[in-house]
Amino acid sequence: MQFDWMKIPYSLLTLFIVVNFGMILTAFIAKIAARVGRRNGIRIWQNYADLIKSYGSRSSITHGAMFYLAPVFRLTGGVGLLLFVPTIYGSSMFSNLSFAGDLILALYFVFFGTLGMALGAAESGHPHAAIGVSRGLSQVTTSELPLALAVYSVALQYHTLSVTAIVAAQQGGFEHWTLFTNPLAVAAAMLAFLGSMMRPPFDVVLAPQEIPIGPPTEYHSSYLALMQTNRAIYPIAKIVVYMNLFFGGAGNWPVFFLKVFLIYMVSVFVGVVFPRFRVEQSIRWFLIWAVPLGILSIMLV
Amino acid sequence: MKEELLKRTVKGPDGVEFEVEPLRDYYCEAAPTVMHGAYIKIVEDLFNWARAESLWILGFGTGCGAIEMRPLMTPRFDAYRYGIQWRPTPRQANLLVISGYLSVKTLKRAIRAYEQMQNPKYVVGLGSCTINGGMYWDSYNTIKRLDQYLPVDIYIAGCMPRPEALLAGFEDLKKLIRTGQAEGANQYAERFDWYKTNQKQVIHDWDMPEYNW
Amino acid sequence: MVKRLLALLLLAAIGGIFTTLVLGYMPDAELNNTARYYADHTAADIGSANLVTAIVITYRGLDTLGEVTVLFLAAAILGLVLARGRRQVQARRELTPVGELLTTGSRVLVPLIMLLGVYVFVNGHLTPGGGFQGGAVIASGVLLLLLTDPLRQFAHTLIAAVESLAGVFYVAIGLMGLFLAGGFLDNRFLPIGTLGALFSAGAIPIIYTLIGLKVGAEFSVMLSDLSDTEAL
Amino acid sequence: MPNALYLIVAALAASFVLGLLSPKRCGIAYAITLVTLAFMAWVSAGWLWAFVVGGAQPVEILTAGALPPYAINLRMGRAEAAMTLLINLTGLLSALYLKESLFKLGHRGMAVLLVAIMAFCGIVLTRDLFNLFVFFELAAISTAGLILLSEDDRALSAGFKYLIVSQFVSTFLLIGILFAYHATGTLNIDTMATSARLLQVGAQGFTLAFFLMFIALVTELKPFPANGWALDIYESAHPAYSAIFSAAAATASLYAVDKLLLIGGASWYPMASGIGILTFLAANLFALPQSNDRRLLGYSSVAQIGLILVVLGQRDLLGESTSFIAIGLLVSHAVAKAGLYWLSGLVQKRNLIDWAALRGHPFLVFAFITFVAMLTSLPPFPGFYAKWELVRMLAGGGRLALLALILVGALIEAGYLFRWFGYILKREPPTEAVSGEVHKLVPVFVAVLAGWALGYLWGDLSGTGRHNLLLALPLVFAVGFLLLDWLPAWVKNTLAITGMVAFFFLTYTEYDPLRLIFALIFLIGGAITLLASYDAHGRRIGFYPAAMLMVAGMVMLVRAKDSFEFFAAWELLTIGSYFLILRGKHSEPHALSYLLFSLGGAFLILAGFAIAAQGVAPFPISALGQVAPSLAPWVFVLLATGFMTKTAAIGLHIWLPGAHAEAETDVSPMVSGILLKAGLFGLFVLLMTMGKQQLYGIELTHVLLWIAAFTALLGNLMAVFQEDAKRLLAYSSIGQMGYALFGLALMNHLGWLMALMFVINHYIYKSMLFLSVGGVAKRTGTREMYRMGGLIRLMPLSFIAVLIGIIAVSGVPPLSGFGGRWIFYNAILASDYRMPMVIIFLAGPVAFLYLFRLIHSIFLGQLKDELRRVKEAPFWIVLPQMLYVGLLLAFALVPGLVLRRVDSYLNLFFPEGGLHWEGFEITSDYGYWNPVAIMIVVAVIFVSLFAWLLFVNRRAQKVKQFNIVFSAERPYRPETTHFAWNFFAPYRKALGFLVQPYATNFWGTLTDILHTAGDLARRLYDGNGQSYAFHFLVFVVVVFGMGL
Amino acid sequence: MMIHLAMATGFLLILIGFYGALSNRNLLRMIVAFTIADSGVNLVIVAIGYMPGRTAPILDATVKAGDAAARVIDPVPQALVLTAIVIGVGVTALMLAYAYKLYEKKRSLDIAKFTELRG
Repeated sequence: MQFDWMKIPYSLLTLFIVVNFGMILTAFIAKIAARVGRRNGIRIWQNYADLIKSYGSRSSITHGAMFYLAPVFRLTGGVGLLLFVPTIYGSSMFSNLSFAGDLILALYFVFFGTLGMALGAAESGHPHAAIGVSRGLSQVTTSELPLALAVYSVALQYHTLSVTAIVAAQQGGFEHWTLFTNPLAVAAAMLAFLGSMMRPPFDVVLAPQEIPIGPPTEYHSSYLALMQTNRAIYPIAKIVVYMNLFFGGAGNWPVFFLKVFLIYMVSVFVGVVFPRFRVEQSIRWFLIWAVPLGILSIMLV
Repeated sequence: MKEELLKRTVKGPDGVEFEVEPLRDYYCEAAPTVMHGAYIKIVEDLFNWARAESLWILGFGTGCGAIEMRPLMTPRFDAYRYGIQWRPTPRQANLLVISGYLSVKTLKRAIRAYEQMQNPKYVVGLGSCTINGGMYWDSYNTIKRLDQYLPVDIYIAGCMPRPEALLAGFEDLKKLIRTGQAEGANQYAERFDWYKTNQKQVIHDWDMPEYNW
Repeated sequence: MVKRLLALLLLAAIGGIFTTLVLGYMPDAELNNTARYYADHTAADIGSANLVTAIVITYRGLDTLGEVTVLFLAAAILGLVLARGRRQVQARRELTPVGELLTTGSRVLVPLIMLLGVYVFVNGHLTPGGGFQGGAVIASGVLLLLLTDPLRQFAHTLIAAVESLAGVFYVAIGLMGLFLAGGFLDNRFLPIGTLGALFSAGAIPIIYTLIGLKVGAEFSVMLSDLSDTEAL
Repeated sequence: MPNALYLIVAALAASFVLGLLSPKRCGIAYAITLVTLAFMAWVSAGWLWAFVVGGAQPVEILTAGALPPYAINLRMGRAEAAMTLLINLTGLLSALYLKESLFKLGHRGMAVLLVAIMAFCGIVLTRDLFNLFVFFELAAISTAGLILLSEDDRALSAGFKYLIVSQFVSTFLLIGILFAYHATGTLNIDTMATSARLLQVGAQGFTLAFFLMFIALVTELKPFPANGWALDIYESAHPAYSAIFSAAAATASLYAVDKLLLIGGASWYPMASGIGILTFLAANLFALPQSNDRRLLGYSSVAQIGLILVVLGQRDLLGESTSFIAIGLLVSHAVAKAGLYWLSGLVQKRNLIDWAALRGHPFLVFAFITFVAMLTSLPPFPGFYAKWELVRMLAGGGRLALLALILVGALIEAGYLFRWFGYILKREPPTEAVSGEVHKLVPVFVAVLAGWALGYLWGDLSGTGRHNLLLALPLVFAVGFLLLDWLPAWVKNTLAITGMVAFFFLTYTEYDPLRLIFALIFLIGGAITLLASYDAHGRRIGFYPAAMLMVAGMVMLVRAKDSFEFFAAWELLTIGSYFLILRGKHSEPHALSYLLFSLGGAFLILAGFAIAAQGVAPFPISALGQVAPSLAPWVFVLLATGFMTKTAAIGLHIWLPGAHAEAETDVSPMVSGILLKAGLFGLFVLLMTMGKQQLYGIELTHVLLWIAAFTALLGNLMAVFQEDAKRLLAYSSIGQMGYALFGLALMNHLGWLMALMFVINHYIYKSMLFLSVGGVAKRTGTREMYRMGGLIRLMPLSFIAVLIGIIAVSGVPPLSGFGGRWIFYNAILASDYRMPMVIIFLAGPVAFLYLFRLIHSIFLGQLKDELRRVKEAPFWIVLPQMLYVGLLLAFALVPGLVLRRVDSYLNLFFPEGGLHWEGFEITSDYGYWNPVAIMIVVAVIFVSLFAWLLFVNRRAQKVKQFNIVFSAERPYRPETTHFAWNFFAPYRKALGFLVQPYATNFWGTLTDILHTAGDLARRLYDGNGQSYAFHFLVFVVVVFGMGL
Repeated sequence: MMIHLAMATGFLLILIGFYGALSNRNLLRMIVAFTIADSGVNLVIVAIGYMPGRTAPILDATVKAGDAAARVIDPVPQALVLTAIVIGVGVTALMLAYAYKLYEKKRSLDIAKFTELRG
C-alpha cells in the first residue's frame, strides 16, 4: 500500500481549521446561552485566553502515570475521531486519514478518550472523580444505544459502512438526506446526541458543585489545556459523524460550518430549556423514548 | 494532632507489621518553590495577558462578603464579559477571593485551598475585615490582617463593597497581572517560613502538612 | 386398626392371586416328562426303591447338600450367637422338678427313639424316610432329654465333630462320584446292588447315614443351644 | 480348567472342616478361609481367562451322572465366570478386610462367610430353578447370620427385618416354582424356557406362577418400595459385609433375575424395566438428603441395581449388547461399591462430612474418586462404555422417555456422590484419624487397580465403533501424572508443558484451520498458562493429573472423528476441570454446581448424539448433517443446549462465576480462557454439520441469537455489580461467550469469523486478566476490589496487563478487541435478523462499566494502609501476562496471520461474504479496516501529544495520595476516600431489576424441591419391620395390578 | 376335589400366617405365624404333586419298576418339600436366635421398638 505523505499536512490543516472553529463556536454558543439569560456572556476570544492561560500556568502536580497520560488519551481520542472521518465530502484534501477504517472505527474510537480520561481521573484518587466516571459510564450505556441502532439502520439502508459512501448516497438535494429518508433513525440518533454533549438535562456527570465537575476535578494547568483543546475539537468531530450520516455531509467549508453549528444548536436548545436528570432517570428516559425509535427504524428500513 | 494523622502500626496481608505515618506517607512533603516565568519576555507578556483576561475564581465564600459575589454572575453585572468565571475546584482556579471576615477555623481551609491552587495565583481581600479586622477587630475568633497569612494582591475596601467595587477591584488586579506585579505565589514560596509561623500562631490544631499540594 | 384393615386388604388381594392359582389348577393325569423319567429309570440307574430318595440324594443331590448346609449354617450361627450371648452362669437356677413320669419315660424311650432314628435313615432308600427324618427323630430324643433336664450340658465338641465330619465325608463322597462315576454326587461309584436290598443303590445309604448323623447332630446342637437361653 | 463345581465343593468342604477345628485355632481357620476363597477366585479367574483369551465355549456341568432336565446342572460361561470372579474376589478381599472381626467370631463365623460366598456362586452357576431357591435360602440365611454377627447392635433389628421379608419372598418363590413345575413339567431353567414358549397363551397358572417367582426374585434386588430392610442392613452391617451384599449378592441376584427373564420371555421385560427405573429414580432421590455414609451407599447400590434391571428389561432392544452393558454397569457398581464400603470402614465416624479425614491420604482420595467416577459412569471406566452403548441403543430404538429418566436419575446420583467428594476435600477433617491397617488398605488398593484394569478391559471389549480410551495418547499422558505425583511441582510442570508443546508440533499438520486454532489454544495456550504454575511450591498433589486430564480431554475433543470420541473427550475435560476447580479454597459448592451443569449438559449431548445416530455405530461427527429431518431439530436442541451449559448461556450460567472465581490463581485462566472454548468448539462443530434447523417453524439459530444476546447483556450487567474481582471477570466471560455464540448463530461467514476472533481474543485477554487479578489477590489476600486500590505504583506490570486487557475487551481501537467488533458489525449487516442486535448493542457499552470498575478499584484510587508494602505479583505469574500482552499486540496488528486461513476455510461453508485481504487492509462487503494504519495513526498522534505535554509540563510536582482537593478539607482515611464499593449504585437503581438472581433462584428451588421430596418420601421407611412387610406386599399387589 | 381342598387349606394357612405376621408386633408371635405359613406352603407343595388314584413313589412288590410310571404319583414335589421343610426349620431357628439377641439387647420383643434405623 502506498501511503500518500501529503495526507499529513492536509490532516493538520483540517485539524487547525477545526480547532479554531471549535474555539470560536463554543464561545459563540456560550454567548447565545448567555443571551438567553439576558447576559452578554464571554468574549468571543475568551477560549483562547483561557487556553493560553492554562498553558502558561507555571506549576503543576501529578498523581501518577495514568493521571499524566489521561489528557493525552483524551485529546488523541478527539483528534483521532476527527481524522478518521472525512471532513469535507468529495475533497481528497480533507478526507483526512479515513483510509484506516470505516464508520465502526469512528464509533469505537469515541471510547478511546473516554477510557483514558476515566483512568486518569481515577488515578487522582479523588472520590468525586470516580463518582463522576461512574455516572458518566452509566449514562453512556443507554445514551449510546439509540446511536448504535441508528447507525445500524443507516448502514442497512445504504448497505455500507464507509462514511464516504454513505455521504455519497445522500447527495443530490436535501430530500436525499437520511434525515428525510430515514427520519426515525435520525430522531433516535439526535436523542443520543443530546446525551453525549454533556449539556442539560444530561450533565449530572459534571455536577459542578456536588462533585466539583466530576472526572476532571484534579486537572489543571497544561493538562487542562489539552482538555480544553479537546473540548473544542471533540464535539465538532462528533457532529461531523452525525452530519455525514444523517445530514448529507458537507461539500465545502461554509456548508460544514453551518451544518455543524445547527446541529450543535440542537443540544443548546434542549439544554437551556430542560433541568437536569438524575442518572437513573436519564437511563430510563433513553430506554423509553430513544431506543424504541431506533428499534422502529431498524424494523422499517 | 488528630487521631487519623498519628503513626499507626498495621499488618500487611503477608502478616508483616509495619508503621504508617500519614503525614509522611499520604502527603507530599515538598516545600513550594519560586517558579519563574517564561524565559522569553514576549511569551511571558502573552501569558500575563491571558492570565489577566482569564480570572477563574474559586467558588469559596469565606464570610459575609460572599453575598456580594453572587450578583456578579447576574445579567446586571455579568462578570463573564471580563473573562471572569467561577470554578468549583482550586486546581483550576487562579483567584482566591477572601470575602469578608475570616474566622480562624476558616483560615485553615483558606490556606489549604490557596496552596492547592497553581502558580501563578492571586488573592483578593474583600471588605474591611480582611484589612484590619473591621468591626471584629477585637474578636477572639477572626484574623485581623489577611496579608500576614496569605500574600494578598489587592484589597477591596468597604463593609461590604458593592459589586461595582468588586469589578473595579478585579480590573485593578488585571492591571497588576498584566504588568507582572502579581507574584503572590512566588512571594509565598519565598517567605514560606514566615507565613507558616504566622499561620501556626493562630491555628492551634494544626493538622495538615506544611504545604498542601 | 388401620394397619389390620390394610393387612386384610392386601391379603385379600394376595388371596385373589392364590384363588386364581387354585381354581386354575388341574391335577395331571399322566406323570410329566421329568417324573416319568424318574419312574422309569430310577430302578435301573440308581437302584433305589424309594424314588423320592433317589431324587433327593442323587438327581437333586446338590439341593440336599445345600439343605444340609442350611442346617449347618443355622446350627453354627445359633451356636455362635448363643455362645457369645451366654452368660457364665455358675449359680444354676433351681428349676422345679419335671416329674417322675417324664424322667422315667425318657430313660426308657430315648434309646428306642435313637434306634428308630438310625433305622429310618439307614433304610432311607427303601422305605419312606431318610436322613432328614432319621436325624429329626434322633434330635427328638435329645429334646426329650432336654425336657427332662433343661440345664443338661451336652458334649458340644463331640456333636460338633460328628456334624462336621459328616459334612466333610458327604462332600468327599460327592467328589468321589465326580471322579469315579458320572458326576458330582453320582452314587454309582459303589455297586448298585439289587433293588430293595439294604446294601443297594450305591452310595445312597452311606450318604443318608451321614445326613442322618449330621442332621441329628445339628438339631441336637440347636436344641441344646436354645435351651441354654433358659439361663437368661 | 478345574471343574466349576469346585467353587461350591471347596467352600462347603472348607466350611465343614472349619467346623471341626477347635475354637482356639483361629489362625488356622482364617488361613483356611483365605486359601479357600483364593482358590475359588483362581478357579473363576481361570475360566474367565479361558473364555476371554482362549475363546472357550460355555461348559455344562452335570451332577449325579444324569442329563440336565432330570438332574441339576450348572453352567460356566463367560458371564458366569466374570460374575463368580467378582463374587469370589469380593469375598476374598472382604475376608482379608474382616480379619479382626473374623478372629473374634471364630471358625464358625468364617464358615458362614464361606457358605455365603458359595451360595452367591451357586446362584450364578445353577440352571435349576429349585436349586436356585436353595442357594437363595442359603444366601439369605448366611447373610442374616453375618448381620447377626456384626458388631453394631442396630444390625440385629435390620437382620430381623430382612428375615421377615425373606420369609414372604421365599413363600412366593416356592409356590411359584412349584406351580411353574406343574405347568411345564420341569425344573430346569432352559427346558422350562422352551416349554413355556409352547404353552398356550392363556396358561393362567404358569403366568401367575412366573409372576410369583419373578416378584420374589426381583425383591432380592431391593426394588422400590420393598427395600427398606436392605437399607437398614447397609447402614448397620460391618462395611465389609455391606461390600459383599452390595457387590456379590447383588451380582448373584441380578443374574438370577436374568435367568428368570429367560423363562418369562419378552413380555416381562417392560415390567422389569419399569421396576428398575422406578427404583433407580426413587433410590437416587432418597439418597440426596442422606447424611449417613453407609445408608447413602445403600441407596446408591439400590439405584445401581435398579438401573441394571432396566438394562435387563431392555434385552429385546439391546440384544447381543445386553451383557456388555449390564456387566459393564455391574462390575463398575460392584468394584466401586465394595471399594467404598471398605473405605467407609477406615473412616471412624458416619457422617458424610467426617470423610474429610481421608484428605491427608492422597491415595485414599484417589481411590474414592476412582470409585465415584466408576459409579457415575465416567470415562475411562466400564460404566462409561456401557452407558454410551445403552443410550445409543435406547435412542436408536426410540425409547426416549426411559432414556430421559435414566439420565435424570444418573444426574441426581452424580450430584450426591460428587457433593460427598467435595466434603472430603473441603470440609474440616475430624479429629479421629483414618485407620491404616494394611489388611484394610489392600482390598481398597485392589479395587482401585481392578477399576482401572476393568476400564482397560471394557475399552478393549467395546469392539468397533468405540475405542479404548486408555490407549489414547493424551489420556495416557494425563494418567501418567498420577504415577509421577511424587515429583516436585516444577518438574511436573516442565513435563506437562513439554508434553503439550510436543504433542502440538507432532500433530499440527492434521488439523483443518478451524481445529488448528482450537488446538493451538488448548495446547500452546495451555502451556503458556501453565508457566504461571511454576510459581507453586511443593508437590501440588493432584494438580497435574487433573490439569492434564482436562487438556487431554480438550485435545481429544479437537481430534475426535466420531461421536463416541467426542463425547468421551467431553466427559474427560469436564472431570479434569472439575478437579481443578475444586482445588480452590472455597470452591466446594461451585465446583459441584459446575459438575452438575456440565454433566447435565453432557447427558444432553449424549442423548443428542444417540438420537442422531439412530443406532448406527460408529457415528462420524460429519454425519450429523445427514440426520433425518424429523429428528434433526431435536438433535440440534439437545446438542446446542449441552454445549451451551459449557459456555454458560444465560439460565445455565449460574455455575460459572463461583467456579471461575474460587479457583486457584493459575487455574482460573485455564478454566476460563481455555476451557470455555471447548463449548464453543462444540457449537462450531454442531453448526458446521447441522446448519440451520427449524422446529415448529421456529428457526433454531434465531433462538440461539436471542439467547446469545441476553447472555451477553445479562452477563455484562451482572459483572457490573460484582465486588469480587474474579467474579467480575467470570461474569464477563459469560457475556463474552454470549458474543461468540451470537456470532455463531448469525450463520454467516463473518459471524463465524467473529466468533473465532472472540475465541482467540477471549483466550488471550481473559487468561491475562485472571492471572493479573489472581496475582493481585494473592498479594493482597483478598478479592474484594474495594479493599484494594492504588496498587498501580506497587504492581505496575499487573496494571499494564489489566490496562491492555480492558482496552482489548472493550473493543476500543487500536487493540485487537476492535477487530472483533468490526467483524461483528459487518456480520450483522449480512444477517437476516435484526431484533436481537438491539440487546447486543446495549451489552457493548455495559462492558465499559465493569472494566473500568476493575481497573479503578484495584489499581487506581486510594492505596490502603495495610497494602502499602505489597510487592509486584510473582515473576512466574507476571511472565505469562507479559507474553499475553505481546500476543495481544501482535494479534491486534496482524490478525491476518491467524484469520486469513480460517477465512478461506470458512468459504467451504459460506462461500459468500468473506473478507478480502490486501496488504494490511481488510475489506468486507460493507466496510474496510486497516489495523496497522490505525495503530500507526493513533500512535503518532498519541506520541506527539505526549511529547508536547512533557514539554509544557516538565516541572510537574509528584504528589501523594491525599494531596487532592477535598472542598478545602482533607481526606480522613484511605478507606473512606476510595470510592469503590457499590460503584454503580445509580445503575443498579435503573437496571438492577434485570439482574435479580432469577436463574439462581430457579435452580436453587429445583434442588430444594428434589431435596424436600426425597426427605419427605424417605419417611416411608419408618424402620418398622412390619411396615417393610407391608411395603413388600403393596409392591406385589401393585406390580400384579400393573401386570394385569 | 380333595386336592383343591388341600391346596386351598394350604393357601389359607399361608394367608393366616401372613396375617399373623403383619398384625402381631411380638417377635415370637411373628415367628410362629411364619411357621404356620411355612406349613401352608408345604401343604400346597405336596398337593401339587398329588395325582388321584395313584400310590406313593416307592418301588416294592406292588409297584414294579416297569409300570411305575403309571402307578405312582409325581415324586418330585415330595422331594422338594423335604428340602423346603428343612430350610424352613433353618430359618425359624435363625429367627429365634435373632429374637433372643434382640431381647437380650433391648429387653423387648416388640417389633415396633426396633426402629432406630430408618429413612
